[in-house]
Amino acid sequence: MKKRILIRGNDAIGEGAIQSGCMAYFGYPITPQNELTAYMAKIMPKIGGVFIQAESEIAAINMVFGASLTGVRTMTSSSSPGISLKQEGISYMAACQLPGVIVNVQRGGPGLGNIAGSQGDYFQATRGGGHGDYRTIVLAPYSVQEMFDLTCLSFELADKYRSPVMVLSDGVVGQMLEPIHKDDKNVERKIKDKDWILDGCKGREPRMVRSLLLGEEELEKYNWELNNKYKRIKEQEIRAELYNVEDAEIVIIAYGIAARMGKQAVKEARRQGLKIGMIRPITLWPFPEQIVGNIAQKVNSILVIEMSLGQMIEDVKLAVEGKTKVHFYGRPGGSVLEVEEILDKLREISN
Amino acid sequence: MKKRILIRGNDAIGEGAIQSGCMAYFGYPITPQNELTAYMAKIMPKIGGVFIQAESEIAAINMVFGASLTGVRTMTSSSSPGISLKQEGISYMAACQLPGVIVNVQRGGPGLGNIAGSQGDYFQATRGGGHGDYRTIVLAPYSVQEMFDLTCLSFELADKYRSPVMVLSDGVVGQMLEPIHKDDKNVERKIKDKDWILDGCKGREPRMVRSLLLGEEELEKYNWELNNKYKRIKEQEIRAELYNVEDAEIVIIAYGIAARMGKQAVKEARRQGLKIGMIRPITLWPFPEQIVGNIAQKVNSILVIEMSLGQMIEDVKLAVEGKTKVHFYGRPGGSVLEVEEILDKLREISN
Amino acid sequence: MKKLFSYPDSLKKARFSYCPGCGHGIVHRLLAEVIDEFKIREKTIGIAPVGCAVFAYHYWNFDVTEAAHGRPPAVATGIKRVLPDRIVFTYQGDGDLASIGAAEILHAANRGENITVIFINNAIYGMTGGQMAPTTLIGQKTWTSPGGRKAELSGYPMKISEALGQLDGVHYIERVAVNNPENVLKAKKAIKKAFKNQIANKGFSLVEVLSMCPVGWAVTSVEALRWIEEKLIPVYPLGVIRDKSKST
Amino acid sequence: MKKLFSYPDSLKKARFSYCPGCGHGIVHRLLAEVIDEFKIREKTIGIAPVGCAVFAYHYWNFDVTEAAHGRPPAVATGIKRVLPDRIVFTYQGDGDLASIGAAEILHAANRGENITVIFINNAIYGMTGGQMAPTTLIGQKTWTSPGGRKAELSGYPMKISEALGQLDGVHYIERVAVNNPENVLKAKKAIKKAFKNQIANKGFSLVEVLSMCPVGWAVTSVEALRWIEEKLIPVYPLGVIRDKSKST
Amino acid sequence: MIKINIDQERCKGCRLCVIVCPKDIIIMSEHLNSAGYHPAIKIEEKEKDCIACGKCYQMCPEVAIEINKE
Amino acid sequence: MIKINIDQERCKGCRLCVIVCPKDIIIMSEHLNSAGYHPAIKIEEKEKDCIACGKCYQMCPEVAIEINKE
Amino acid sequence: MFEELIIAGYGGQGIMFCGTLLAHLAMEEGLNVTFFPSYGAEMRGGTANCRVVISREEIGSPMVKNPSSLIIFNKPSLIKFSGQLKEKGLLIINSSLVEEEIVKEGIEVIRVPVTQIAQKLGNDKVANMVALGVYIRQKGIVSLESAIKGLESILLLKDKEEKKNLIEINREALKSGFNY
Amino acid sequence: MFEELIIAGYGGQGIMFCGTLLAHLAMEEGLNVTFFPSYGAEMRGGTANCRVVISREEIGSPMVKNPSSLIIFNKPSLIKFSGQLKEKGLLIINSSLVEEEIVKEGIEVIRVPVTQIAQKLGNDKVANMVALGVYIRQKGIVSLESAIKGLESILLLKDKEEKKNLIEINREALKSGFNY
Ligand SMILES: Cc1ncc(C[n+]2csc(CCOP(=O)(O)OP(=O)(O)O)c2C)c(N)n1
Ligand SMILES: Cc1ncc(C[n+]2csc(CCOP(=O)(O)OP(=O)(O)O)c2C)c(N)n1
Ligand code: SF4
Ligand code: SF4
Ligand code: SF4
Ligand code: SF4
Ligand code: SF4
Ligand code: SF4
Ligand SMILES: [Mg+2]
Ligand SMILES: [Mg+2]
Repeated sequence: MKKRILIRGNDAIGEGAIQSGCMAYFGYPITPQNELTAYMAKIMPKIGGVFIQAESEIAAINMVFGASLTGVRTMTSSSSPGISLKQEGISYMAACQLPGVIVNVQRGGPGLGNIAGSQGDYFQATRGGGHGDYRTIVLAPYSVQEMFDLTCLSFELADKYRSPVMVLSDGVVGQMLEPIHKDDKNVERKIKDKDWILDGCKGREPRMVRSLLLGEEELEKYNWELNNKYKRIKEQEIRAELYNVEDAEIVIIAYGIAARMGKQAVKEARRQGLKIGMIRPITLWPFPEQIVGNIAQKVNSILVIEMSLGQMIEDVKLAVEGKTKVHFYGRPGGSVLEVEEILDKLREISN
Repeated sequence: MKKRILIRGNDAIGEGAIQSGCMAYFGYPITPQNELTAYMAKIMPKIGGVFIQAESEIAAINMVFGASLTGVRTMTSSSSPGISLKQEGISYMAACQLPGVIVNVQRGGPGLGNIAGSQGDYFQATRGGGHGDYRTIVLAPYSVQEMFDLTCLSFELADKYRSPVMVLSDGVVGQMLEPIHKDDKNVERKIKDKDWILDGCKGREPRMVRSLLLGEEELEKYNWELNNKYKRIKEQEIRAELYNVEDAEIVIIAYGIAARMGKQAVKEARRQGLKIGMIRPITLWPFPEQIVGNIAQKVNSILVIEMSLGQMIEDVKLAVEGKTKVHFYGRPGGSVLEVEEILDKLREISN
Repeated sequence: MKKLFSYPDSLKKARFSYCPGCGHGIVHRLLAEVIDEFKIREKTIGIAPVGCAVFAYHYWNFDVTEAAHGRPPAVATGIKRVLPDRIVFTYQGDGDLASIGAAEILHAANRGENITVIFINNAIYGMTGGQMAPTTLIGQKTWTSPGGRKAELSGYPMKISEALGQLDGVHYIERVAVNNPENVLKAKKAIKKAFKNQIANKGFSLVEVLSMCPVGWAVTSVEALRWIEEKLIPVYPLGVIRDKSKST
Repeated sequence: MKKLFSYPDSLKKARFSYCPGCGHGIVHRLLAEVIDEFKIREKTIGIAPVGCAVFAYHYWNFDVTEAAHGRPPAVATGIKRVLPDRIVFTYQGDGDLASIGAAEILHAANRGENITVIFINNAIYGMTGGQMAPTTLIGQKTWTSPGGRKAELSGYPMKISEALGQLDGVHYIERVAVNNPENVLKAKKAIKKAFKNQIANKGFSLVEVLSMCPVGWAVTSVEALRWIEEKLIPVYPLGVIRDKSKST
Repeated sequence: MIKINIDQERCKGCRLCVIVCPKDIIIMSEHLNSAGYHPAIKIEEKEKDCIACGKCYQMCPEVAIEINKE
Repeated sequence: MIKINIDQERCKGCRLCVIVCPKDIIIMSEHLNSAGYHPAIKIEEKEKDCIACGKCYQMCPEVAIEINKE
Repeated sequence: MFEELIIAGYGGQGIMFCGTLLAHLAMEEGLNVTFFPSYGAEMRGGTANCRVVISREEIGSPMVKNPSSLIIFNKPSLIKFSGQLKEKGLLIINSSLVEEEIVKEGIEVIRVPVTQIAQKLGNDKVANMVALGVYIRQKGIVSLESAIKGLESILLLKDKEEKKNLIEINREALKSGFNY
Repeated sequence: MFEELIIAGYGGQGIMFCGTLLAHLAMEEGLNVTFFPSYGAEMRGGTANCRVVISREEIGSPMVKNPSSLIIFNKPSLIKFSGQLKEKGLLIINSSLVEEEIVKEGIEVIRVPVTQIAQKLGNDKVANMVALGVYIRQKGIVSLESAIKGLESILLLKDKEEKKNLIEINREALKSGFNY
C-alpha cells in the first residue's frame, strides 16, 4: 500500500536509496545535504549496511569505487564544492564502468559561495567535470516525490548500464518538506552476482578492473565501446515532462526547482490567456534533444529558465539548431526565480 | 634579438613562464608534463623564485591560490586526472578573482587512461569542471612556439582580468621538440602592487579575500559582476587562426595538435584541387563564435576534427546555429588523427 | 582611566556569529592579543578555515583570506614562501585539519613551513550541524554517530598532534584548553610561543586548543567546561608534544 | 623432483615491466608466497597503486583492481566493509601512500580498517621518471631536486610509519628491507604477520618495505643494495614500529 | 577603583563569567537584548569587591567584558 | 642433486643473484636475450656445489630462478 | 485554498517545529503542502524562519516571497517581513516580545502575548504552539481536534524521555492559542 | 625536402639522443623539424623509439606513421616498423644485433654493424652516432662538419664531468658511420 508521508527532500533520497537496496553509503558532511548523510548514518546500521563518514569527498567516492567493485549497490552524496573534489573519482568509475549513485544537492557557487539552492553545476554534471570522454546519466528531481523516485531509478540505471549516475538536485528541494507516496516493498539486499565483480577468484579465473590501457589503440577501442553504451542510453533513457505544450506559442524549458517556478508561471500565464507550455527535462544527460527539437519547430519561441547564468540553455540551443528563438531568464548564486519576473519575461517575448 | 632554439613543448611552457615573470610554481608530477615540473625545479631556485613539489594536485592549486593572493605571478601544471583534482581549487580562484596559470597537458582518459596526447578535457576546461557559474580563459597551443607564446599571453590575461587562465595542451605538443624563436628580454620580477592583494595591512585598511557570500542576494550580485567580466573577455580576447578560408567550400575546425593534422590535410586537399580551409580557435573560451558563425554562412559544410569523441563540436554547433552541416571526425583515447582519414572524410562530405 | 582588560586592537568590533559559550571567541581574542603584543598586526595574514570560524575575516583586524575546506596549510605555504617576512597563520577546526585536510597539514609540517597553526579541536563538526569529527570521543553521540561513536565502525579519537609530532619538520606542538581561566592563560602562552617561533624563523608550530562547542555536544555552556575537563582532556592530554628548542 | 624454491601460484607467468634490479619484483614474490601459504588466493582482492606497480594486475594471480593515485586505502575500505571475510590488501609506493594519499592512509589506519598495507618505500617516484618523494633523503638528487633535496625547501624524509604508529586504530606496523637475502626473509615474515592479523580480524597492519630503485637513484643494481644499507636504513631504521599484540 | 563594563549587546548570556568570578559580582539579567539573549550584568553594589583578576574577561567568548581602573 | 634453473627470457641481468651466491655458481652470460639483456647463467660445472640456500632465488627481482632437488 | 505563510523569530523559539507541524496537519487534511526552512548567518541562536505553502493545487515555488500570513516572534523579524505581507494578509505578533505598533495598513493584525501565555503554562518554549493555535483558529485549515491529534502523533515519534509531559503541555498551549 | 624518420631500438641504446641531435642539426640548417619520443610500457629498458620530421615547409603531424627512413637497432623494432616504411624508403639496420634478412622489396637497405664499430672505438654506447653518421651521409641533410659542430655544441651543454672524452668518442663514431 502506498503511504503518504511528510518528508524532507534530502531524507527522501536516503529513503529511495534504502528502498533500492543500497547497502553501502559513503559521505562527507556539507550543507545543504547534511540530512541525507545523517539519514544514512541512522538507517544503514539498522539494515546491516555500511555507513562511513569518510575523511573527505575524495575518500568517499573512492570508497564507493571499492564497494561497487563487489557488486553491491552504493551511493555517495555531497554538494557543489564536494562534487568538484569527486571529479577524478567519477571519471575513474566511468572508465571502469562501475555503477554507483552520486547525489549533488547544489548550492550557490563558485568557490565557497553560499548554502542556498542553486543550479550552477549543470555543466559539471552533464559534460563530465572530470577528465576524458565520458558521460554520466544525470537525473533532476523537481519535487520531494521525485527525490525518492529518481533515486530509485538512478540505482536501476546504474546497474543496467554499469555506470555512475548522478542525481542533480539543489538546496531548495533538498531542504524542503513535502508529502510523498511510497510503497514499502520488501527489498532484496543480497549482492547480485555480476560477471565482472571482484569477490575473490574462487571457482573462476582472476579478474581485474582497471582503466589504464596502454596497448596501442587499446584505449581508443575502449572509448568507442563506451561511446556505444552512451548511444544506447541516449536511445533508451530520455525522460521529460511536457506540460501544456500542445497549443503553446512559447514554451518554457526548465529542470529541477526552476521548473516549479516555471510551472507556476505557465498556470498564471494561461489564466491571463497566454499560450504558454513547458518542457521539463528529467534526464539532463541524455538531454531530451529530439523532444525539444520537435517542439521548437512548432512554437514561436523558447524561454529557458535556470537558477544560474545559463548552462542548460546550451543544450537547448543545440537541440533547437536555430529553428526558433531561445530566450533566457536566470538568477545565479542561489537566488530564487520569481514567478512574476518569469511572467514579465514571457510578456516581453510574446511582444 | 630573437634566438632560435630547439626545445621540448613542456620546457617551452616553463620558459614562457620564466620570461613572463612567474615567481612561484607549484606542481605534482604526472606524465606527460613531467619535464615542465622538472624545468621549474631547475630554474626557479636560480632566479630566486619559489618551486614546490606539492604533496598533491590539490595542495598545488591551493598553494597557487596562496601565492596569487600576494600579487606574484604564479602557475601550476598537471595532466588530465590531476586537473580533475584541481577543480574545486580553480572554482575558488575564479570566485576570488585570483590570477594564476593552470597548464593541462592532456592525456588519454577517462580514468587512468594512458599517457598519450589527447583532447578529452575540452569540456572540463571550457565549461568549468568545477562547481558554480564561472569561466576560465582557455588557450590552446598547437606548436612548441605557441607553448611559449600562449604561456606568456596567459600570464598577461590572468593579471588583466584577475582570473585563472588555462593553457590546454596535450601530450603530443608537450613531448615534442621544435625550434622556437624567443626574445631574451629583461624580466621584471617585482611584485606589482595591486589594490586587492594581501601582504599585511601596513598603511591601509585590512583586506579580505573570500568567496563565501551569505548576505541576501549578495552572491547573485557578485555572480552578475563576474558575468560582466566574462562578457568583457568575450568582447576583447577572442583569438583564432584562419587558414585558406576565403574561397573554401568546406572548413575544418580544429584546435591544438589536431589542427596540425588539419592543416596538413588542407594542404593535401588543396593540392588535389579541393577547396578546403581551416579555422583554428586559439582561445577555446571564449570560443570564436562569431568567426565560426560568419564563415558557416559561406561554406557548404564544416568538419570538426578532435582527438576525442567530440567535444568542441558543441561550441561549433552553437556558433553555426543550423546554418550549415557540421560533420565530425575524431579519435578518442590518445590515438592520433590520420591525415589520410581526414582526407577521406573530406571527400565523403564533398560528395 | 587605566585599561586592565580590554578589547584588543587586532579584533574588529563586529559581533561574533558563534553560539553562546563557544570556545572560538576566546581563542580569537587570545590570537588578537598575541598579535597586538608582538606588534605584528600590520604584517600578519590570517587564513580562515571552512568551519564555524569561516567568518573570521569579519572579526580579525588584519589581512585575512579564506581557504577551501582543509587547505589552509597549502594556502599558507603559498603566501609564506613568497612573503617570508610576513607572519602567516592558519586557524583550523578538527574537521578541516584532521579530516579532509590531513594531507595538507602533514606535509606543511613535514616541510617545516615557517607558519603558525591554531588548531581548534572541539571534537565535532560545528558548522555543518554537529557531525562526528576524527577527534570525536568513543561513545559520543553526534548527527552522524547517532548511537555514539563506535571504534569498530569509526575508529578512534584521532591524535593528529601526536602523529605530526613524529615528523622532523615540526618545531613545536602543544595542546592546551580554554575551559577555565588558568587554562586560557596557558593557551595564550602557547599561542604566543607559536608566533614567536615564526618570527624567529624556527619553522612549523602548532597549538591544539581543546575548545567548547556546547551546541554540538548538546550541553549548556557551563557544562561544556566540565566536559572538556572530564572527557576531552583524559583522551587528549594537555602539554607540549614536541619542542625542538628543548630537545637536544 | 622436489621443488625447493619455485615460482608461486599466486603470481601469473607474465614478465614484470620493472627495471633490472627493482625491488618491486621481490616484494611481489613474497606477497604471492604468503598468499599461497595461507591458501587465501581465491578470496584475496589486491589493490594496485598508480606507480611502477600499476601493472600488478598483470602479475598477481587473484582478483585485482587499480585505484586512483593515493586512494587505495579508500578503495580497500569500500571492498572490505562490504566483504569482511575476504582478504583485502593495498600495495602502495611512497608517492602514492605518503604524498598524495596521506589523508587516506592516515584515516584508514585511524579507523583501524582490517586491511593489510604493503608500502614500498624507494625514496623516489619511480614511475614518473624519478622525482622527489616525501621519503627522499636530504641531499638526494632527483628530477625535481636537481641540486639534492634541501631541508629548508622541501622538508625532511617523511617518517610516515612512525606518524601512523601514533594512531590508536593501528594494530601493527613494521619496517623491513629487501636488500639482502636475510632481510628478504624478514620482510616475508612481516608480510605474513600483516596478513595473519587480517585473517584474525586484528585490524590495520602495514609493512613498510625499503626497496631498490636503481634507476631512480642512478646507481647499478648491486650498488642499490648498498645504498639501502648505508643511506636509507640509517634514516629509516628497520623493526617493529607498533604491535598492539605485544603492547599491554 | 575598578570598573566592570559588560557590553549588553555583545553578550550572549552564556554564564561563563558568572561562574568564574570569585567574588560573585556578575549575574544574569532578566531582560532580553536585541539578539534575544539575557545578557550578564554586574551587581552594582558588589563592583567595589572586584579584584580585577580578569577571570571573567578571560572566559568571555564574546569579548564583551572590560575591566578598567579609574 | 640440486638443479638450478634460470629463466633466460625473464632474466634482466641485474647481477643480484651473482653477488649473493655464496658458492659463486652464477655468472652473467655474453649473449643477449630477446629483451636485450645479458641473462645470468649457472656455471654448469659448479652446479653440484649448490647448497640450495635459496639466496639467489630470494634476491631475484624477476623470479627467474628455480632451485629443485632431483 | 492557497495559503503562503512565513513564521519568523529567533533560533530556539520553536519556529521550525511550528511550521512542520502545520505542514503535517495540512497533509493529513489531504492538501498539498511545502515547508521550507531558513537560518540566519549565526551558527545557532540568531534568526530563523520558515515558509509553509498550503494549497489544493500542485504547489510551485516553496519560496514564499509575499506571504498571505505571517507569524512573528521577535522584533527583527517584524522589521524584515512585515513589509512583504500581502494586502489583507494576517499578521500574528508575539506581543510579549514585540512592542512596536504596526504601521502598514490593510492587514489584519492579531497581537497575542504568546510567551507570557506559555510561561503561565509552565514553559516558555511552547509559545510556538500558542501562536499556531491562534493561526489555526483564524485560518480554519484544520480543526483543533485534528491539530491535537497531529501534534500528538508527531511528538510520539520523538525519542525524548519526557514524551508525556511534552505532549501535555504542547496540547494545552495549542488550545490556549486556539481559544485566545 | 620532406623527411620522416623513425629511430627504434632498446631503451638505453641512445635512440633519443640520436633523434634530438638530428633535429638540432636540421634546425641549424634553417629547416623546420619536429622530434617526438615514445617509450614502451617497460619502466626502463624495454623498447624506445622516436620520430623526426624534417621539412622546408611548416610541419603538420609529428607522429610519423609511414616513415621515409628507418634506423633500426634491434630485432623487435625491425618487426614492428619495417612494414610501415614507405616505398623506396631507406632502412639502416644495426647488423651487430639484427641478423634477419629483410623480405620487403623496393626499399634501400643498409646493414651496418654499428655496435661492433662502436665497441672498437671503445664504447658500445656510441653505436647511435655511428648509425647517425651513416644516415647523414645517405640523406645529405647536413655536412659531416656541421654535424660534428652540432654534436659538440650539444654535448658541451651537458654538465657531465667527462665532457671531453665524451665529445671525442662521439665525434669519432659519427665519422666512422659517415665514412663506412
Ligand atoms: C569541500 C567541502 N566539503 C565539506 C564542506 C562542508 N563543511 C563546512 S565546515 C565543515 C566542518 C567543520 O568542522 P570543523 O573543521 O571541526 O570546524 P568547526 O565548525 O567545528 O569549528 C564541513 C564539513 C565544505 N564547505 N567544503
Ligand atoms: C592524480 C594523479 N597524479 C599524478 C599521477 C602521476 N603519477 C603516477 S605514479 C606517480 C608516483 C609514483 O611514485 P610511487 O608512489 O613512489 O611509486 P613508485 O613508482 O616509486 O613505485 C605519480 C605522481 C597520476 N597518475 N595521477
Ligand atoms: S557550533 Fe560549536 S563550534 Fe560552532 S559556533 Fe556553535 S558552539 Fe561554536
Ligand atoms: S623506476 Fe625504480 S621502482 Fe620503478 S621499475 Fe624502475 S627500478 Fe623499479
Ligand atoms: S575581574 Fe575577577 S573579580 Fe572582577 S568581576 Fe571579573 S572575575 Fe569577578
Ligand atoms: S561570559 Fe560574556 S557572553 Fe557569557 S554571559 Fe558573561 S558577558 Fe555574556
Ligand atoms: S641456491 Fe644458494 S648456492 Fe645455490 S646457486 Fe643459489 S645462491 Fe648459489
Ligand atoms: S637476479 Fe634474476 S634477473 Fe637478476 S641476474 Fe639473476 S636471474 Fe637475472
Ligand atoms: Mg570542529
Ligand atoms: Mg616510490
